[in-house]
Amino acid sequence: MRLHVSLPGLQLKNPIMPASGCFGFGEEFAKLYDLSMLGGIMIKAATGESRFGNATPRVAETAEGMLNAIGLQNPGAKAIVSDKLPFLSTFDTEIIANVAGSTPEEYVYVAETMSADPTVKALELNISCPNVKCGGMQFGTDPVMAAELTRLVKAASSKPVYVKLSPNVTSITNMAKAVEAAGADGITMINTLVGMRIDVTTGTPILANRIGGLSGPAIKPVAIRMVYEVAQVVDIPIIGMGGVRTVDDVLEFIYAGASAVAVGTANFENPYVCQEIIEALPHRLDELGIDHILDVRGKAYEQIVSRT
Amino acid sequence: MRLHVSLPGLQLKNPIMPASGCFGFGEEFAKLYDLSMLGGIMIKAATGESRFGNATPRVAETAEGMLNAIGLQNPGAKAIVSDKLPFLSTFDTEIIANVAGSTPEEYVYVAETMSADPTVKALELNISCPNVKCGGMQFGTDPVMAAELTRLVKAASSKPVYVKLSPNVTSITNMAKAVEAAGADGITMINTLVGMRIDVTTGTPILANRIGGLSGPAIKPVAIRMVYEVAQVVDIPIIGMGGVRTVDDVLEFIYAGASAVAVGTANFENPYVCQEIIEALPHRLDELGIDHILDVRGKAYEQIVSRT
Amino acid sequence: MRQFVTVLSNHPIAKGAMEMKVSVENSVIAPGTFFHVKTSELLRRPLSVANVEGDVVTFLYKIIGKGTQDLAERRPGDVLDVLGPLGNGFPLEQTGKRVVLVGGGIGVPPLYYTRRRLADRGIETVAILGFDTKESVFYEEAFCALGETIITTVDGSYGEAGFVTGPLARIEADVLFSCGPEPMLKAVAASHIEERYVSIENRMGCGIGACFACVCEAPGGYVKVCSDGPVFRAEEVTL
Amino acid sequence: MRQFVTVLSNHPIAKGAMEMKVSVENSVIAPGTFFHVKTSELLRRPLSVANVEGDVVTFLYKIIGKGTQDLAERRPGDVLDVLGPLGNGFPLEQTGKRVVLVGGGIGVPPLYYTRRRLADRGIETVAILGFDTKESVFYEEAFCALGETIITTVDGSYGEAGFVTGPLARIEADVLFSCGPEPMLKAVAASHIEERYVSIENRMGCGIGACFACVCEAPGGYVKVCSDGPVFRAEEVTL
Ligand SMILES: Cc1cc2nc3c(=O)[nH]c(=O)nc-3n(C[C@H](O)[C@H](O)[C@H](O)COP(=O)(O)OP(=O)(O)OC[C@H]3O[C@@H](n4cnc5c(N)ncnc54)[C@H](O)[C@@H]3O)c2cc1C
Ligand SMILES: Cc1cc2nc3c(=O)[nH]c(=O)nc-3n(C[C@H](O)[C@H](O)[C@H](O)COP(=O)(O)OP(=O)(O)OC[C@H]3O[C@@H](n4cnc5c(N)ncnc54)[C@H](O)[C@@H]3O)c2cc1C
Ligand SMILES: Cc1cc2nc3c(=O)[nH]c(=O)nc-3n(C[C@H](O)[C@H](O)[C@H](O)COP(=O)(O)O)c2cc1C
Ligand SMILES: Cc1cc2nc3c(=O)[nH]c(=O)nc-3n(C[C@H](O)[C@H](O)[C@H](O)COP(=O)(O)O)c2cc1C
Ligand code: FES
Ligand code: FES
Repeated sequence: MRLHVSLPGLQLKNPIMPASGCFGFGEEFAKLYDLSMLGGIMIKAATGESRFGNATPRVAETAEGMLNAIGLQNPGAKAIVSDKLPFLSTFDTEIIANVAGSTPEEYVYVAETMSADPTVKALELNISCPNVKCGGMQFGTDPVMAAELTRLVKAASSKPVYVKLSPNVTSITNMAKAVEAAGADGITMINTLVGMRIDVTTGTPILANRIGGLSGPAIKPVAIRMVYEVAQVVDIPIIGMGGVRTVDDVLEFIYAGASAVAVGTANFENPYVCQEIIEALPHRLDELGIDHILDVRGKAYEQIVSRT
Repeated sequence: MRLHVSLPGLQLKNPIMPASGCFGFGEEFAKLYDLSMLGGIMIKAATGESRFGNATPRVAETAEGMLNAIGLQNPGAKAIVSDKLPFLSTFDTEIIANVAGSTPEEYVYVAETMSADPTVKALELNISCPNVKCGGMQFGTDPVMAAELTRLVKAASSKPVYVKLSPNVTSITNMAKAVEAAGADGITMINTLVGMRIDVTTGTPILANRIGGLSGPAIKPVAIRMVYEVAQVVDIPIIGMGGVRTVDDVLEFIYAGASAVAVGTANFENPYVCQEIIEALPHRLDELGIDHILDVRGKAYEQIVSRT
Repeated sequence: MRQFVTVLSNHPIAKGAMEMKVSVENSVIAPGTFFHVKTSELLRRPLSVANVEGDVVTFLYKIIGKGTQDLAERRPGDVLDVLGPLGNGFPLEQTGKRVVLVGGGIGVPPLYYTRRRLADRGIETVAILGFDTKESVFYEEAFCALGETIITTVDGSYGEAGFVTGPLARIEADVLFSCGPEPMLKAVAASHIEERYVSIENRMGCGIGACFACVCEAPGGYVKVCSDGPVFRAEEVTL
Repeated sequence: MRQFVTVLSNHPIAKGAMEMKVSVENSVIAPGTFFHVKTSELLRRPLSVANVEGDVVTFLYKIIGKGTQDLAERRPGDVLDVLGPLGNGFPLEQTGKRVVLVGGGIGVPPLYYTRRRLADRGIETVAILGFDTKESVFYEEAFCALGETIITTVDGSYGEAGFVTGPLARIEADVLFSCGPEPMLKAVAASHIEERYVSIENRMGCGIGACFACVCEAPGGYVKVCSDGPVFRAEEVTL
């Protein structure tokens, strides 16, 4: 029970879940370990219709990070419900559906479709994907548009809605306050930073899409800072992510103010990483003298406040 | 001559210079190699009066990056002119003075003081330092304030003014266009991303200042993307920086649209890095079949345009 | 799936090319499959199985960037974190047919193990191996020991001058197995051989089918190179 | 200034502590100075000179995080990129005086070389070395060979129980040289010994005085630990 976390719509047996887009719909990882050990699973983004995504190359490596421009490849909301959720429903873990689109109407349709399935316990509103021409990130960089979309999706969804914030903004706290005021049940953060690499032997960008989303350990300091800032100005829970690869990274996010943590890129480096972190957590809590993991939530700013 | 770059106020014998804050006022590095080999030197930020800066710890390491919160420690503009510039004037290299402050008046005073010295060939207007309570970054995240400050400093300076942009903004192109319209002679970019690390054994931020500026290879993809975007919308030259450590990193920035490149954090890893890059450049240009280094400036977007 | 394997040997075999032998747990490995190898870098590096002898797997690799450079610095006794074997392999059920193996540069490795396994089944093969230049040729003797082997070099410094497509035009065979750079695959996929298989090298993320990084267009959709491939019938993919 | 030095040996000497010997170019090295060592990590790691014999420098280090973990994996023959020697050292001109050396944990290493050099000059010394527990004690014999040596452990499992300040209170000496964690330095800086020197361990960036990362408050300003120190008179710094 010292790892159990209760969030709107979600009873997480532990606060660890794979991040959207880094775990597909669980099928491949289910061959490696029992998905029932996970606190939850954030499945790959769903759009209204199936999408092929961007041209390849779609990934490029950077120093302790990677760029991706997958472009929301997915079979479409209906097909996910019919072909992917039945398999996921066989595991004792909480499924969070990532909702994407190009227009508000598409978002609403996907939110309705996904939230209607009993396997889905909450939605993650993806207003922050940098890899698609229309939709995605512009909703996530303007507080007014983000709030409007949150309101629409919230009205269309029968399940709690977590809004996924983009770090590519001047004020992350303004974005967070806007979606909280619009009714978001929680926040997930951060999505990827927009980045680029150029191949100097050809002079052209490595990604076919030219720009892509930067993820992995390289961005963790930015993610921690943003969670730390947002946790102090909103009252809804935060699922933190960005560069998590070890049990201490998880604790860093909790100290910064997150209530749960998602693991993305690290699944590529080590497909057993979520399992390993979950197994290591109780031991590490013992070492640090922490009883329940959420006992230290937000302690990084609370301690500072009392320190000064 | 294949490395010579001519920019407003600056005749660079090569496009490589240490970045501000990572090379002090050159005294320490002068013991390691002849500073006259450098294209230029961006000296540590100057403020109106001497500043002690932030409490320690001031640096923390991250995955392929570092956080710093030095806090603009410097002896003050007057003392820099009298105590630091005479030494720098003995080298055959172009000195760029980094100008900081808390108020517009302080910026103007520093710009006047620094630009009046003949050793200083250009100013770098630092509106993007994340590590000081007032001044610094708020000027660098609001296009209107940035433009206003640029105008004031431009009027006060007898030398060309390069404005240093913060990457912590939603639209880097809006910032760039604003300072260009306000009279900036060039742009230097990027300053550090705002980040944080928490020590999980104590639960408190590692930096005494809590947040700090993230630099080093980890941020290069963000820097390249921003230079690439800005180069396509402004007509003034860009000095690119962020994570440069190798000769190929330099070329990546030039391909993205920069006309010269600054090296920051890498000087800590290898204090000879600028010298080594300068020595390696002609050889690498040969390998890649490039005559003059600026022949490939901006080719990453020009080729794309012609490719589609 | 994940194994910590011990490096037995690791040494240069041609200009910029290395041979590494590691001892694995499970040596039931189909030719054409690959391992996803952890190096000093964040993402794993896919390397084809170039040979299997007992519980010893051989990788042949070219030093390209940081990941393969790091591999080149491993010494006997070092432990390597690998995932695999991954993907499908070349179809070995070719009894009575003649198979031409066409490899270019770092596409050569999987063809060696494939040829050995075809030879075990008594299937007749001919190999065409393309390299840049004389110094980059590797494993020629090993290939020759298994049948007719034609070497081409782009600069003509060894074997036939030009590309693998030169000799391929005059070969009579029923089936083609190919691995190499995309332009080569394109060319051989359009060749006169009736049944053509290509092994594709795309940049990968997960290597197990979960991230959609490695996709390749296919008539009416796409395929994932890591889990649907890396070996495909030429008609199955749009190169 | 920068040297590529060869690792001669590298092995554990106590719980979590290692001794590494490297051969350097220039062995004119003052005790109390340090090298800034490149590891797998971005920033260099400062390590004190623990001994110099001929052209062989000894480092004694505790495995703390990734940088020192990486160092612990180096083997004889490996080459290490180091900058140094950097900083000033302890003042050895103490003829006729009695010097007490007070070290805590990873502050012990520079005091060994310092004691050797003082012994060469015939200066009488007494050493107080503080450790956490019995298993973390290192170099006791080496220190004993040079004079009176008092060991303390926090948990009392070896030597005197408690902190170095216990035995220090009863020592008579003219000069104190000290290196260790900040609370210890604070305590010894306030001790009864007349002339007190402390060697400070701050997080560093450049290590050569250019970045202002390592500063320490001082009456009327600040000092840079890397280039003005790491050794200071206790009055020179505000601990
Ligand atoms: C299924 C498969 C089998 C392979 N088998 C072999 C083999 O047996 N021998 C061999 O030498 N090489 C093989 N390769 C290519 C090998 O994976 C790359 O050369 C290697 O990843 C380069 O890594 P690097 O760090 O040295 O280069 P870098 O260029 O620094 O790598 C940067 C990134 O690009 C990726 N990348 C670069 N080149 C390739 C490439 N050609 N294919 C896929 N990804 C690439 C890397 O994996 C990494 O993510 C194979 C590739 C695939 C997909
Ligand atoms: C002048 C000087 C001399 C030193 N001499 C020795 C010695 O002889 N033996 C020894 O074991 N240790 C010594 N230290 C401490 C040693 O530098 C640190 O233990 C080491 O840097 C830790 O690196 P890490 O990657 O293992 O730990 P991490 O905690 O992962 O390091 C993260 C960052 O914090 C810095 N850091 C962590 N602990 C310290 C510390 N105590 N002091 C300074 N920076 C730190 C690291 O350099 C790095 O930048 C000395 C420090 C200084 C300043
Ligand atoms: C290959 C890849 C695909 C991704 N796809 C999605 C997606 O479909 N929807 C989404 O909201 N985030 C997506 N992300 C972002 C991640 O969920 C996560 O927010 C980000 O990668 C930061 O976490 P990390 O550093 O642990 O990877 C993707 C990331 C990667 C690397
Ligand atoms: C220790 C440190 C101090 C810095 N001080 C300044 C400064 O005084 N003024 C400034 O404009 N930028 C300062 N910077 C930012 C650098 O000039 C540079 O923009 C940034 O570090 C990105 O480049 P890099 O990744 O090569 O370090 C500082 C950076 C570091 C690491
Ligand atoms: S590499 Fe992830 S799906 Fe193939
Ligand atoms: S570490 Fe840079 S000034 Fe001391």
